[in-house]
Amino acid sequence: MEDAKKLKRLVKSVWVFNWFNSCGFTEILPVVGSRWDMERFGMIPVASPRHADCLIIAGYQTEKSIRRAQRIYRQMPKPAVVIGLGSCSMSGGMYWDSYNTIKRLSDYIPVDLYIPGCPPRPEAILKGIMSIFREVEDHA
Amino acid sequence: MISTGMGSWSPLVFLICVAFISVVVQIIRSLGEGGFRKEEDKAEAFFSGGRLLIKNRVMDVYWGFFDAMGRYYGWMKRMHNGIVNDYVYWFVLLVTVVIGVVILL
Amino acid sequence: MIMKVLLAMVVPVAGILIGLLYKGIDRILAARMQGRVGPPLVQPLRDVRKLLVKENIVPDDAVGWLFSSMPFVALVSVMAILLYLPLGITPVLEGYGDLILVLYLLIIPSLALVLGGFASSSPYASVGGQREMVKMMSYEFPLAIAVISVAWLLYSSGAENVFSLSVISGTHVWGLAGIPGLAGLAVIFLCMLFVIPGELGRIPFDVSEADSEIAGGIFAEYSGRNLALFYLADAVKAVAIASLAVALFLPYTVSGIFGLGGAAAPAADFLFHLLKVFFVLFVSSTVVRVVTGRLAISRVVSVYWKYPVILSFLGLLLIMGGTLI
Amino acid sequence: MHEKEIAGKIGRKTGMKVDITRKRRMSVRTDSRGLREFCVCAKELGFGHLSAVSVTDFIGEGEYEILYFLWSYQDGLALTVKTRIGREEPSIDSVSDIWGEAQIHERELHELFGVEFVGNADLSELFLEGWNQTPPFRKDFDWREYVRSRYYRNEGRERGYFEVEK
Repeated sequence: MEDAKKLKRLVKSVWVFNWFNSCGFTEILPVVGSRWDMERFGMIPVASPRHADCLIIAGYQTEKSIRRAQRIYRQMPKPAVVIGLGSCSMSGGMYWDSYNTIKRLSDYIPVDLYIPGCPPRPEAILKGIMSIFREVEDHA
Repeated sequence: MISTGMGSWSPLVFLICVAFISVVVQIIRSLGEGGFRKEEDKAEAFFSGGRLLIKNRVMDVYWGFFDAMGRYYGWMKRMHNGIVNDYVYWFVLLVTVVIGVVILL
Repeated sequence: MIMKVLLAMVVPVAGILIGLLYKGIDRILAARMQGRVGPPLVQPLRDVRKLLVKENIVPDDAVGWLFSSMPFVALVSVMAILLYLPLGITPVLEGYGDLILVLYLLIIPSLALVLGGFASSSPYASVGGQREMVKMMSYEFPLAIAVISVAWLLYSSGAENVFSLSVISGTHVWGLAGIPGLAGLAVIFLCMLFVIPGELGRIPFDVSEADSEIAGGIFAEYSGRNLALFYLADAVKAVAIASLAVALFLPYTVSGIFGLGGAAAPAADFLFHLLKVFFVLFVSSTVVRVVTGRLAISRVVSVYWKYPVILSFLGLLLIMGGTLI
Repeated sequence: MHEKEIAGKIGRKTGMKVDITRKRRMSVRTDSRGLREFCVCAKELGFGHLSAVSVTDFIGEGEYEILYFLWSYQDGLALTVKTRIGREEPSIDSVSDIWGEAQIHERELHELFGVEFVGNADLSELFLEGWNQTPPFRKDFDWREYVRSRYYRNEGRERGYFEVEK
C-alpha cells in the first residue's frame, strides 16, 4: 500500500509523541486540554515512540538532547511526521549564539512542518496540524 | 464432556471454537503490515532515547512483588519468627478451629 | 443446530464491533464530562485501521515468537469468552461451559499481557508486567467471593447445576433471600462494579499501562498490528466482563414485557442486554475514569484487599442470614 | 542582633575574621589550604546546609574565586566562605564529604570552569557531552568564534550573524 493511502489513514488518528523540554510543553498542554481539545481530530498524546505517528519537537535542543531525539525518531514506526515547534527549532531562536544548542532542527532530523512562534499559540499549532491534514488530503 | 456435579465443560467444542476464532483473528492480523524496515537503532528497546546498559534480567521481576506487596511480606516475615513453640501454638489453634467447624456443620 | 453454529461464528465478530462501539461512546462521554468535544464515534475503528497500516517493530533482544503471539492469544481468548456468556439470549455454547470456565478465560488475556510485557526486552514493559501480575492477584479475590456468593445463594434456594450460566441468568436473583439477601446482593454488586475498572486497567488502576510513569508500560514496545490486536482485545474484554456482571446481577429480559414472539424476542433481549452492558460499563469505568487519578501499585493491592473483600464477606453473611431466616 | 555573637563564636573557634555584610548575612575570606578545617568547624557551629558552590573568574588578577554559600537552620544565618586559587591549574580540596550536596555542584564547576576538586567521587561530564574545547564559562573561551565555526560554517552570507559593532 503506497504511502499516500497510508498517510490518509494516518491522518484520521494521529498519535502524538511529545518531546518537549522547554516552552513548547506549556503551549501543547492547552492543545490537549479542554479549550482547544486536539482529541476532536483523533489526536491523543502517547508515551512511547512505538505507538506514535507524529513527533512534536518543541523548543531549543541541546547537543545532548538532540542525540536522544534522533534515536527516538529512528525508533518510531514509519510513516511518521515530525513537527518542529517554535522559532528555537527553526533557527535556534534566542539561543542563536549559544555554544550548546543546535541551530536548525532539519540538520539533524527530517522535519515535515515548522510552526513559528516563541512559543506558538495553540491556534497556531492547530493551524499547522490542519495544514498537514489538508496537504495529505490534496495529495491522495 | 467433563462434568463435575456442579458444572460441565467440553474441551472438544472449546477447541473447535478457539480454532475458528483464531482463523478470524488471523484474517484480521493479516490485514496489518507484517515487518518493518531495519534502520540503525530502530529495533533497540525504547529507553527514553538513551541506551540500555544493563540488559533486562529475569531476576528483576521479583522487585515488583516485594515493592508492591511490601507490607504483606513484612507482616508475614514477622509471623515466621523461627520460634518453634509459636509454630506449635498456631498449629494447635488451627486444628481446634478445623475440628470445631467439622463438628458444628 | 445450524442456528447454533451460525451464532458461534457471528457472536465473536459482533463482540469486536460492539467493543469498538463502546470504546467510542466511552471516549466521547469521558470528553464531554471534561468539557471537551471528544473524538467522533468511529475513532476507535480509525485507530485500529491506522495501527494496521503502521510498521510492526519487534525489538532485537525480545523473544520474537512470544512477543508476536501474545496479542493473538489475548484476542482469541477474549473472543472465546463471549461464546459462553448469556448475551440476553441463552449462551451460544449453552451446555458446554459454565461460570468457572469463564472466570479462568478472563485470566488468560491478563496473562497474555504479562507474558507479552516480559517478552519485549524493555525495562518499562517488565515493570508493567510485574504490576499487572500483582494487580491480577489483588482483584481476583473479591471477584471470586462475589461469584461464589451468588452461586451459593442459588444453591441454597434449591436450583441445581448452579454454575451453569443459563441457570444463573434464568432466575431472578434479587428476590430469593428476602431483605437481608437483597442488601447482601446489592453490596456484592457494588464489589463487582469495583472490580471491573481493575480488570480492564482503566484509570484508577491502569498501573500496568501507565503512560506518564512507565512510558506505556506493557505496550511500550508494541506497535503496528500487534498493538492493534491488543487494542481490540481490550475493547472486547470490556464487553465480556460487563456482560458477566449483567448475567450475574441484572438478568432481566424485555421480550416478556413487550410480549414479542418468534425472531423478535431474542433480538429485543440482545439489544436490551447491550443497553445493560453499556450502563454497567458507564457507571463502573467511564465515570470512575474521569473522576479519579491513578493509584500507586502498593495502594492498588491494599485498596482491593481491604474494602471489596470486607464488603463481599459482609454481603455473603447477609445472604446467609437471609436464607436461614 | 545575634550575628555578632555567632561571628564572634566562629572567630574564636577558627581564628578567621568574620565580617557581617548585612542583616543575617556574613562572609569569611580564607585561603584554599585552610578551607576544609574551616568548613568542618562551620558545620559544627550549625551551618548544616550548603545551598551552592560557585566560581567567579577574575581574569585580570589571574585567579578564580570559589564561594561556598552556607545556611544555618538554628540561627537563620547565611555565611559565604570565599577562597582564591590560581587560574591556570585550578585545583582545591573537595568538601563533598562534609556536605553531600556539594558533589553535584563541584561536578558542574569542574565541567564549566575546569576546577579540579580533589576527593570528589565523580567528576564525569554533566551537561556537555564530548566537550574538548576549553571549559565554556572561562572568560578566555571565545564562544562567538566557537559557535560560528561549529554551527554557522556553511552559511552562505558574507556578513555573518556576528559582525557586532565594537
